[in-house]
Amino acid sequence: MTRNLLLGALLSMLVLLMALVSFVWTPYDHVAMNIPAKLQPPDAEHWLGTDHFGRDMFSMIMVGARTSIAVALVAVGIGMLLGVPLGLAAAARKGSWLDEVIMRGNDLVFAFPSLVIAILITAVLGAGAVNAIIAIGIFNIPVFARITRGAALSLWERDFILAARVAGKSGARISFEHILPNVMNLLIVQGTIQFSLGILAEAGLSYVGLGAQPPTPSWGRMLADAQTMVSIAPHLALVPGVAIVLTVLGLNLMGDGLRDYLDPRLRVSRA
Amino acid sequence: MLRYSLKRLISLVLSLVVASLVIFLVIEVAPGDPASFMLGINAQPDTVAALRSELGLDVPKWQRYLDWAGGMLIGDFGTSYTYRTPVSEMIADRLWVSLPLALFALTISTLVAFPAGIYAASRRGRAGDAAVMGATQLGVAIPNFWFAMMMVLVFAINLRWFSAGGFAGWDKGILAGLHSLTLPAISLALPQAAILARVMRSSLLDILGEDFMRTARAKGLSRGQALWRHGVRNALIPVLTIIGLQFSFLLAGAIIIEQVFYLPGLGRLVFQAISSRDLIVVESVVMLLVFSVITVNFVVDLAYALVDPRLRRRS
Amino acid sequence: MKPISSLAFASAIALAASLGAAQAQGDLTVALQLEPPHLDPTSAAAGAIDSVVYSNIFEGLTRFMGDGSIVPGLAESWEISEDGLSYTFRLREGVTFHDGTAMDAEDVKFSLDRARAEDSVNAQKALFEAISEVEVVDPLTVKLTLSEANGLLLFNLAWGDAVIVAPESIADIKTNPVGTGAFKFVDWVQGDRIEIARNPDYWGTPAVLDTATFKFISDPTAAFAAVMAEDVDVFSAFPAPENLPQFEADPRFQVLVGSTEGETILATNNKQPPFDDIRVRQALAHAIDRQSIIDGAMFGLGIPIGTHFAPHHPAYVDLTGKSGYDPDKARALLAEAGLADGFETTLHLPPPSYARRGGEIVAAQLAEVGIKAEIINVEWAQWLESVFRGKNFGLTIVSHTEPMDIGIYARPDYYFQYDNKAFQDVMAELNRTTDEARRTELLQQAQTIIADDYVNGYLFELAFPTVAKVGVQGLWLNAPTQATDLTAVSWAQ
Amino acid sequence: MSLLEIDNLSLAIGGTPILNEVSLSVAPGEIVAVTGESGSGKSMTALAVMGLLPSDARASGAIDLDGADILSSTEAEMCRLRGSAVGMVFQEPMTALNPVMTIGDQVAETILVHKAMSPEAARQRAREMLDRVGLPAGRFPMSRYPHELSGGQRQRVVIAMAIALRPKLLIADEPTTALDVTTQAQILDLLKSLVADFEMGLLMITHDLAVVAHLADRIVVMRRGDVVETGETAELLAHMQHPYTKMLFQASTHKVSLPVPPAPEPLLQVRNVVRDYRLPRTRLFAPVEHFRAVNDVSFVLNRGERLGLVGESGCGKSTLTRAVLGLEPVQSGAILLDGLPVHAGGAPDISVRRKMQVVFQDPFGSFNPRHRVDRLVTEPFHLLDEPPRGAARKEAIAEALTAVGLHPDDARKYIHEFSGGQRQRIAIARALIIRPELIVFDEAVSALDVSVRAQILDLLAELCGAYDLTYLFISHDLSVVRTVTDRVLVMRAGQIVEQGDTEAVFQNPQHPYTRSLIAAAPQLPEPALAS
Repeated sequence: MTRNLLLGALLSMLVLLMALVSFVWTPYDHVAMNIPAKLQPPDAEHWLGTDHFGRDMFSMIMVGARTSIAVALVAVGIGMLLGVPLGLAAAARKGSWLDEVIMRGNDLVFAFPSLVIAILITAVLGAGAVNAIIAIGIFNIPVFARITRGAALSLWERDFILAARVAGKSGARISFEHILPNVMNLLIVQGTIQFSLGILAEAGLSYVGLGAQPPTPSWGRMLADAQTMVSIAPHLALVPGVAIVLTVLGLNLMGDGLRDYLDPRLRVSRA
Repeated sequence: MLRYSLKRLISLVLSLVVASLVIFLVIEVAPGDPASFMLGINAQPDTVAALRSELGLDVPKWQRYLDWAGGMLIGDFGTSYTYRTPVSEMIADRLWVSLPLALFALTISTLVAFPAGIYAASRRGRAGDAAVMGATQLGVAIPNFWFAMMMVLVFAINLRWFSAGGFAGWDKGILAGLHSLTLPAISLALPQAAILARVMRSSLLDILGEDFMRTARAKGLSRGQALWRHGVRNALIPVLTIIGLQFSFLLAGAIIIEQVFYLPGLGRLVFQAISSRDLIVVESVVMLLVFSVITVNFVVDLAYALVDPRLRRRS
Repeated sequence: MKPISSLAFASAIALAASLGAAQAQGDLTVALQLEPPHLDPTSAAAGAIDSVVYSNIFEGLTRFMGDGSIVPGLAESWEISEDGLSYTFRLREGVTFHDGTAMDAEDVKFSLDRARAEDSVNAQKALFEAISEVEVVDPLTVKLTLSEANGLLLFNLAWGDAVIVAPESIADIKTNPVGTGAFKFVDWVQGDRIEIARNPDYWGTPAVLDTATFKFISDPTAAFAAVMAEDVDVFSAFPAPENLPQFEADPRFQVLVGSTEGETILATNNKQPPFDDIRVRQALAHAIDRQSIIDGAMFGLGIPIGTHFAPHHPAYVDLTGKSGYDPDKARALLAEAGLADGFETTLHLPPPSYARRGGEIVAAQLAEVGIKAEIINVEWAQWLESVFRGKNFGLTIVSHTEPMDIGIYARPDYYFQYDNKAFQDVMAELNRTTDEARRTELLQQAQTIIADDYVNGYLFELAFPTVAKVGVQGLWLNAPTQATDLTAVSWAQ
Repeated sequence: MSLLEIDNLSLAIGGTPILNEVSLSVAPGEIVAVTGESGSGKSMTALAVMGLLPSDARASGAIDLDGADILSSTEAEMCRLRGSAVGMVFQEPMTALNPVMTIGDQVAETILVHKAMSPEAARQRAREMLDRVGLPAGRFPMSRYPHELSGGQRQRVVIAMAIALRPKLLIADEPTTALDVTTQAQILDLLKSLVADFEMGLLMITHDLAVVAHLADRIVVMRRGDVVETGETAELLAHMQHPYTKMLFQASTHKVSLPVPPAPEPLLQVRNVVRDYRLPRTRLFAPVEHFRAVNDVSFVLNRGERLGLVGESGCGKSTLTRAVLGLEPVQSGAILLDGLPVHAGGAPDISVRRKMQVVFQDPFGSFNPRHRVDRLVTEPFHLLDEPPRGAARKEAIAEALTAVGLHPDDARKYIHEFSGGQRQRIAIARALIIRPELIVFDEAVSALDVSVRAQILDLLAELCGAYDLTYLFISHDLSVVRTVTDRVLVMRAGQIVEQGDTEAVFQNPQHPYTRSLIAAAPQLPEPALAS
């Protein structure tokens, strides 16, 4: 299973590296158009070919990785930042009105069709990376709230929490001092998974034209731009598609690997 | 259980009220006006005003909310601003595509995922497990709209086994209808099947570690018998939750797939309605979807009780 | 929706067996990109309505032909008074609506009065502004009195917004259109298709096709797939020009590339600084390379224009030379206007690919001369609200598809806010003029004024590509108005 | 002729040796007990006989079950043997049954899976078996689900399942460990009678010597994978040879001597305490019903006194403990520590909290696994107005650790580096570090092996001498309470049914419940104690 972790980490690192390198170097300027040289298949000059405006696909994929990672990362960050405290609070006040409100609110957000809401958000706020982040982030909140609450509830039953309560510590203090560190593993794993889902969601949103706006490259929009040209220039659809698949695959493998690696049950059996 | 039901009912109603308010507010603040959209760029202001009053858009927002929400209670969703037909009729028409599509996709994903998940769990750590898990990883990672594009290319354009899209209509017969839903259903089912297979597997593996599985083995059941008779049913509980979530997702989440296969489904209706600012249609469909998710969750809860006797209550 | 019966199931097997069999040659499936919201052409701007009903179901007193000429429609002939203030139309005899009722002068009066009424919701109400009275002289004669002479009246009456409808069927017109055309409305499966069938009682040359089906395929990829899979026979206004070479190379298909009335322009907010400075607008014009936009965004489809006028029109003057691609000159002009370091503005792009793709190229080209145009993709509803009505924009790309619409430059409150008395005078005179030669002269004058003022960036005339199976004949090549006239379409034997 | 013959069985799991040349035998109708502390390999021996070892286990030697060679049998052959030739009963009745299957089906399945009878006959037999294990048809129809039964009843179902096909050998792995004493006695009686009736061999795995002493014909003592001693029960108890066996027996009956308590002066006063829980409504508008977990309980704990609280599961002792700790409010009555209420409602009252500390049962769950020992032990410093810092803090930690028999260097270690007994010492160190007036021991030695338990009890006695401890000692284990308390409370169904000086109560119980409790508790025979 560490093989998964390794492979996943490797893939993820590769994508991350590509994104980071793109800040200082890309083979070509990713926005420079050269319309006479459009739709060229991969060759020595353009490693991944050129798009319908004659832009270098490899450079666009590199910068696009930046967009994907930034959007997904911030969206997951929003989800964690808001969801985890909500989950902790709900667990700390299990059964109270606060718990009830948080959990029903969660259910409600879950009940909304996410893509429709994303489209609505962009209809209200306009299309753009920031609004894509908001749309994806909103649906990450209940995911983290729920998973945090679930894990926290079982921790609240543990004796060391009772000991802390006997020591007179407040719910908030116990939550941050004892519960949070112990759900961190779980959150890291879930964060990885949500991150990969975020990348997919960003691709889906840009595909319908709601993500980052041109000229900022985005893998999903590259796919959307490519779709009518699949039969004349297949690399246009294959390159961003494979980029998405590999990135998501890498993150998922890493998440799975981390889960196995960090699973306390497995650790106990190893010890 | 009853107290629980009552509590759930109250929170369900409250949820719906909150949902309707949120939906209404979000949609109403979206810039754009259905009347202007209908009349285009050459329309004169008095014409737009005339249309606005014809559509009932000139009354205060809160009153329109009350009319809409009140109407929904008696099953009247109002009249579409652009199509000028009752929204309920439009939704009903689209449901005849979206509902079968969702069910079809769910059937496919279940039929693929259950055996795959059970097989993988029974061969944990071996080549078969690795193969299934690898396939599911790929299934989760492939964007379904991309997969749909590729399927159209292969099966509709090159092999011509299926039409590239569109919906034959049920009046042409069930087979014709299913035939035109096959590719969309498969592309929708792919990621769902992958997720479901993974949940099935991990849920089964959890169950395999339970004491009663060892009890079953001690009775003389073989590994396979124990898995089937004692494992699968217990493993179904988390799987059901996922199926419930997936169904709602399939009902609403097919927007892109409906676009690729130009199917007259709910997703495309919403998409069109948003772009034409047919607010009442958007509001009603989103409300319906929210309602269906909440209802499906409720049904899933009931289904738990079928699977798990601990949740049934003896009278 | 009909319930599924076991009978339907039996027929499903029969149908499955016949799947793939050759289609009856009296039937045609036409794909359109946009589905009409409803089927009343007189109460909405949506071109999609005309695309289905114009000429097929509804007819007006006059009508467009495929070449753009205006010919008699339901009016057999007309007389125009000397002062041009009174038009007397003679209606054809024996014309009936699809419901069997006769079409007479009362119906004409009803239709025109309805369109001009106070509470009219006609999207092109301005077409009827000149009409002050509609009189029924006798059942087959109608007299229109004008408040001022209007050289365009016959043209105006040919629009889809001026078709003749009957008071008997007006209530249900949006879902069950009853007209006088060569086809009758049969069925509409919303979101999917509209079916029409030949009208056996048609007054003129009957349609050749027995039935026709309009299918609505908005997604360009799906459009390509549908044609390739031969799910549709004709795709009118095919949305992805990049696919056309493939169809051309395929012996199964024919590709017709005609022209539309759509002048695609980089509309500029003439009141918003720095665009209120003509040097800046001129710099814009020189910064843009039309041909690379046509090549890059439209894959070569489209004719470069240098002013707001259709190149296929007899009165067209080629003014593209006034705004040739010259980035150095553009930079110099900007420097002259005190903007040597460039400036930032917004570029609002509505959904069609000419705008979205063209916009990306325009933005890139503007960046070359130092103008940072932030791309803002918007839906039509937003575009109407913020750009068109709110005038809250710097630049936008849009195709003005109405025929003969140079008159919009005479409206100072129009969204690009061009206000030039000289131009307005030319237009006023044009409206009063019926003499063709003088009209041409005035039109050419108008074209030159707006080109000299660099009101907007003039990009290209939108093309009208149609993909059809080999054997389909009688389709319109051009699109003088939005229509899919099937009355003369047939399959070659 | 023995029924089961284990000969030189060695076992390694994933390369780690578990069993080392274990040999033992069981004859028909004979009860053989395998006993030893955790890690002795007794359970693995049982699983080896069932052929249910983990997949990475490697075994050598021989296991002969009624002529069948277990180790060389194929999986299919083992499936035929399991359930028909050998049945097994497990430790945890709460989870040993499939929750979604009726008890009737589960018992009948044993028969059906071996195709021994027609479905009707199988159900008939299942019914008979349930009757036989004491679940009569009237109260326990076959359509019952496991969750509707108590732990003892479930264990009976497991036993019915195991004996449904009248196997020649029954293996019982800690069958009563999870049960209350009175239930334990009943299950042991049942097993004994079944062995007699069916002429079965019974291989009983248990850590509890007292249980074994009265039940087994022969005893096998194991330690770290070795059989250290084996013999007829009476013979073995009378003449223990191996030092480990002796140590084990002594630890089981370990006694400590406590210093004499000072003159009575009330520290903790519990007055007429009532604690109710809401029950779920059975009908929509039915009035809310309550379950009274603690019913009008009053007692006093004097300064310097060691008070015991005993009772079976569900008697309300946990609820009472939580109330005393101030973790939950009470409906009526008062709990005063040094004159101040322990639960003031809302925010905790620091001044009361600092006078009271607690040691929990589970040595694995009592500590935050992410903190080091120094941080864990000093958690109560939070209660002090001016907690020691720097060197003072270090010194306090060192002192507390030394007091409980650990080394000051242990302060920088993580909790997973310690054994169960060491963790309990750390828990005591944590409780001691702010010198509270009262320590609550909540089943503090219940999860420990006997030898470790004896050490912890010694430590307690030692600390009583050194620090003049006052404590409330809650336990279900009568023998432990008997030795570490001065006074004892006996609780049943939310009420204190008897209280008094510990020795007096044990010698001369007044309440019938106390009597039955003491009677049911298994005890080692006197000869063993004598030696």
